Amino acid sequence: MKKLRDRAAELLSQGVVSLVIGYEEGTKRPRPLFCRNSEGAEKLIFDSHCFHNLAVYITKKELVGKERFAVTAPISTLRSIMQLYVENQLSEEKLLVITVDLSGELREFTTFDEIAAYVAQFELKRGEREQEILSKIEGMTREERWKFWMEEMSHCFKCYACRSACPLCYCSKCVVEVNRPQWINPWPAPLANMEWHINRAMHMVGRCTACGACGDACPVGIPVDLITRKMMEDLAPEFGYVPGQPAKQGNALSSWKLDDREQFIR
Amino acid sequence: MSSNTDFEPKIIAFVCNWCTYAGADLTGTSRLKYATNVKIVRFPCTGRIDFLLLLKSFAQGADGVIVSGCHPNDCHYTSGNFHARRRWIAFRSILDLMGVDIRRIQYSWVSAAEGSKWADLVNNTVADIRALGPYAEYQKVADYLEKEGYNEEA
Amino acid sequence: MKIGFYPGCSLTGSSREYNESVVALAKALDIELVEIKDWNCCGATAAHVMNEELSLSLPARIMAMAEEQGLTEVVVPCAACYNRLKVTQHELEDENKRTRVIEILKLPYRGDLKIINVLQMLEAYGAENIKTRVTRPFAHKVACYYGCLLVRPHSILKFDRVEDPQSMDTLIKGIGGTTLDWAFKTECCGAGFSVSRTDLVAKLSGNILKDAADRSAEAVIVACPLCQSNLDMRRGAINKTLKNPIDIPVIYITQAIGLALGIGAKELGLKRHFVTVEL
Amino acid sequence: MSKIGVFICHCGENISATVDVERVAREIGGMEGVAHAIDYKYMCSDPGQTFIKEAVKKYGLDGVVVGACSPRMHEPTFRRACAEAGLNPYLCEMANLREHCSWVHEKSEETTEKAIDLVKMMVEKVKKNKPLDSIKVPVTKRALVIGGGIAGIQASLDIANTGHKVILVERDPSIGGHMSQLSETFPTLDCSQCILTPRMVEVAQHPNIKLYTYAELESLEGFIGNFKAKIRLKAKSVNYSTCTGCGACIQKCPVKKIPSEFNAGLGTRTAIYVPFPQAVPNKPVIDRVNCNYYKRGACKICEKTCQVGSIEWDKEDEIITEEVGAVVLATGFDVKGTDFFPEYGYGQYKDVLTGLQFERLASASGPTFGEIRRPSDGAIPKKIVFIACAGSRDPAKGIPYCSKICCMYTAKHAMLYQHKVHDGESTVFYMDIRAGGKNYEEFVRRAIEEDTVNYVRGRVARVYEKNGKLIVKGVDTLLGGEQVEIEADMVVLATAGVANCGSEQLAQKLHVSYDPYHFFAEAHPKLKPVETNTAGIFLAGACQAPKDIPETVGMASGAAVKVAALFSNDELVREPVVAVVNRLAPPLYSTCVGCFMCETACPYNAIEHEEIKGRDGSLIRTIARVNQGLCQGCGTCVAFCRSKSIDIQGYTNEQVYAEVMSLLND
Repeated sequence: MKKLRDRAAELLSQGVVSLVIGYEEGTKRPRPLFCRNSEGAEKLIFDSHCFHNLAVYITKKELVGKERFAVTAPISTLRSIMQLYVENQLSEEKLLVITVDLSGELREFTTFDEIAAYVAQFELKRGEREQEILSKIEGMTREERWKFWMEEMSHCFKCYACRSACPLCYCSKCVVEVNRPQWINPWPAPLANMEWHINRAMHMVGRCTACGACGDACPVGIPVDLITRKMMEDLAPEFGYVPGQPAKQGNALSSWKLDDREQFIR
Repeated sequence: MSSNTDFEPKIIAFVCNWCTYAGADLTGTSRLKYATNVKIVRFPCTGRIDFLLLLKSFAQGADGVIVSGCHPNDCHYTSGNFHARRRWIAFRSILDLMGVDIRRIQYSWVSAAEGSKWADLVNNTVADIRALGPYAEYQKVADYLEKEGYNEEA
Repeated sequence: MKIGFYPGCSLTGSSREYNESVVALAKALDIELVEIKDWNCCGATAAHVMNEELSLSLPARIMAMAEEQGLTEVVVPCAACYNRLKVTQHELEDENKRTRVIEILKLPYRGDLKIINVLQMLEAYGAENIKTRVTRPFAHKVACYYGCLLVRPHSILKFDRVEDPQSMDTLIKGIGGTTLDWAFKTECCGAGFSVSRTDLVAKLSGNILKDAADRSAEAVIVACPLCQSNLDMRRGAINKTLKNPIDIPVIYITQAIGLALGIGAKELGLKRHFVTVEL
Repeated sequence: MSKIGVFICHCGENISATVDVERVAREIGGMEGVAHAIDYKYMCSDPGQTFIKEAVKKYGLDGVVVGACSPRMHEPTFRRACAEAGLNPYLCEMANLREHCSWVHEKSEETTEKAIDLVKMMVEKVKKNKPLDSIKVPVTKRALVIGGGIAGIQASLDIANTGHKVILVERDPSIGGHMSQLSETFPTLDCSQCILTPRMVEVAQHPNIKLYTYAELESLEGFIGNFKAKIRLKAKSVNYSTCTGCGACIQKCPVKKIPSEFNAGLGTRTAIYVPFPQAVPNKPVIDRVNCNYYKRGACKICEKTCQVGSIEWDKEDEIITEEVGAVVLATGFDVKGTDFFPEYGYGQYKDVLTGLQFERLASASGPTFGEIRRPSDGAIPKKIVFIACAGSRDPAKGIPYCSKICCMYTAKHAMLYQHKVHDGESTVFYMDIRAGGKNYEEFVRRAIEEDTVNYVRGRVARVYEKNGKLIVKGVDTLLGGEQVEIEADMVVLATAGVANCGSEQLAQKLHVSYDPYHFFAEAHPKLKPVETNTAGIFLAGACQAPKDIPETVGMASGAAVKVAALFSNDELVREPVVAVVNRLAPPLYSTCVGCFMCETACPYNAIEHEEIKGRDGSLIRTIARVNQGLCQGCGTCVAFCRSKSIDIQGYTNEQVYAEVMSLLND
């Protein structure tokens, strides 16, 4: 912790970066901290409770400005950073990534290749909550799944917190705001909610890194993160991608293989 | 609910211009008969077909959907159908997770020479959807705003 | 180093010397062979032309037993057994066949066992030890004879070069021997007819021995009990088909290496051959 | 509100027999936005078209829907009629009432209702149609031909003779390709060089052809009519403007044992060399890999020999840029070497040759001056075996296709051998004899009947050497599968024709698709055999698939005609059905966020990076832009774009959405 604070203060005071995005103590759990000077760096913390995905801030131009900045990133954030890089949203010159590894040592990454190599050591596993709900869903009939989601969707009031929390939802104009034509009705209603979430999952194919930020953000507790998570678990092996370790040859949907499955095609 | 025998399913077909649309033209020039339930929407390529259009079809009251294009390696644009195939793999997986009845979307490859395959595809799909009945489940949710009745189980 | 071991019927019957030499060599190279418990016949020679289910179930049972025993890798010295096990494993990648076989066996079968032949075992676990432990360099000019079953079908076995295999040659060179570049490495010895048409065996095996002898080989090296018995036991019949009788011995690769490592001829089973071995 | 005119065609009775056309017109006439709706017996006839033209003017229509046959049939007809009446042709759409309705359904209420729905759908679409202008692309009337074999030579000459400039690029020091290596050609047995060399000279002397030998394509950018080609001129180390081609340097060069490529490895050449005596240009290059000076820094004998001082030791590769409007790929093929065949000895037997090597033995300009002699000991082979289908038609070898030329040249080889070695015995092992072609079958019969070549139908399992002979073990499947063993002096393998080395990389440079065997892929297997999927790039010869000389020449002339047709206009006019990335006022500029996923999805590489810069020149954003010259209008990018920032003209999101919504609104 001390090392992290010292290093952040050093980076800021030496002018290497103009901003360090990290975590500070919050009321219930750590919250994001944006420090622009070495005094602010004193508040920095980094521990296992710091799982809020900070990658969501690094595509916000109004926040990070034009100068170089640093971000302290746990694994989930590192995966998102890799995906953002593949999607041409980040440049190595502008971003300094810092993490604390398992042995408590400070590690700095200046290239995305280094991040990819580091992230590759960590396997993505279902947590207890995910396992519980997903195994419940996996055991349902189709009709039961429809009922389950319809019940869940009836709570959604289209606040789009799931979208705001997702580092990969960086479009300047989201499809729900497109009104010529109005693809998805703007009001909260089960079908429009359902369409929104199906649409969100389709947009995440080959991209979602299963950080869980969307589900975490939902104020009414809809497990929206599990839609993309399950999608990703089902499709990643088939399409040959590893979440957070993206290959440069294109997204799962913008590429194809001659022998892709087609038993469902008559 | 009305019995399935006099239920006439509404089906929309999304087809590519170069293979299936031309194949359906051949069905016509060969005077092969098929059910009137299907209406064709023409696209340059299956690669152009947006998944949201399929969702919209159901929301608007379709009971079934046909998506058809060129056979693998026959695509006029080389790889549009391969992109489409991937998209449908992903789409089916997500719909299935959400509990949408994916049996109501029939994917197919129909070439410009397969006039009779097109007639068979339409007739078979109409029969399949007729057996499944109207997509009331989806309709009920789609009509939510008017009826305000989702949570009151009928 | 610990590795599963499936001897098969030949090694306990007509080819005991192969078994003896494999065991002796493994011991000398610090490889511990764990024999599969309650193993059965692999069904080679007959089953696969008569009944498909039987031909798959017999090897599948052997592999299921090995899996149950917790083995991950099994060495199969007999080329025919090796071939049957590998082919079965390949065939059972088919969902339907696998379900049917499991139904017959009433045993779980995963199909992830690694099946290797003796050459692969020596390459993987013995190469270094052999090099350092040679006490009596094998200074002979020999013809390495691979036969059919060790390399074919290549698409399934994926072992060595199919028309001109090299693995045995490399091992022989490693103990100081010289190998022939000859044309009959993978020609058929007539094993399929070893009982019913001994005249054909004599002719086919004769072709092989003649080419080896013409190119002045001092011995033929093999890694298959059937090849060995045809070339060795049938020598009398073979010689009757040839103008000049041939007296070069036919020995197993394990015996050749064993000799180089200084293992005794008796321990290697060299006394059991029909054609006297003087190397 | 829209003013749409709807015109329902009876098509004689083709539509009206099952569809109540009057009711269709009546009901559609009541639709919102429809200003005029009529039905008529033959809309496509002259009076029918006149109805449309007059209505456009009379009612000031801003959209036209014709309910008739398939748009694949008459869309151009009705669009032209609209254009003649002053309406943008892309505001006209057709509802397919014949092929998709009247012809496939019985006469019934439902059929008429379906027809109404189909017309409604197009009315809703037309409401969202926008006037579009055809895309015009300027054309640079200069062609680039890659490869100087017979395909490239023919294509270059044909294009040049239409009066257009051609740039011909050849990788080797001379043009001529494989054809220059051949001895005689089937089925006439005329000498290959005799018919080829005049063409080579013609290329060199043609005022419209600029020839770059010892050069390779470095990169190609741009699109049809507007390519920019970077060409690497490899350093020849000899100044061609002063070199007289006297050849003195070649005679004095001390490095003499380099296997000659021209002689397929059977002869040797020097380090400073001309590949063959009839080479064009007939001037030497220095092979720097083998030259003593480049290897060890000393020698320079050639420099001392050269009386005009043409040797340029320090010459470096040069990269030049040429602007061209079309490209012809004529990079040819290669043959598998004998080392590809384990069963025939992995290439270790000197007297097992490829067909190409045999051509050199049989050629008067070859290493043996046309005498058939064994490479191992120079003896004349008394028994020779030819194996057709060596590698070809063999899925296990990864070459399942037929190499097409082997049956013919093997017959020719056997014939040439019999003509040269009168007491020789030749045997051909074959799978099938494929002699489709003018006078081809007769030629093979001649080999069998007049020249007594022994044809054995069957494969050869193994070839091995014993006591200086090659033992060929095969089977005669026509005689009950009898085994055949021949003690031969020479074996010639008709090895499979394969894609030329580097063709995969070249295809990737040009964005041309290729098949699993790395042959370049034609745009359509039947109807577009010389086009590629990339507009403006054409194929000639064996780079597309193995083929013989007449076919290659025919294809080269075909490609040349395609180029000439392209060059016959100053501008290229294209359908405006292309994708467009939206542009908005600052500060948004576009809803595109530049993730460039569309870039990998596009089959035509039509997505470019557009940098949006502020007034001070600083980069604000990078967004996608569609190159309208390259875009073919498939719309894959449109369905892929998450923020709906790309749309495709003619099938816009608004149009297709309106269509779908119209179908089920009730």
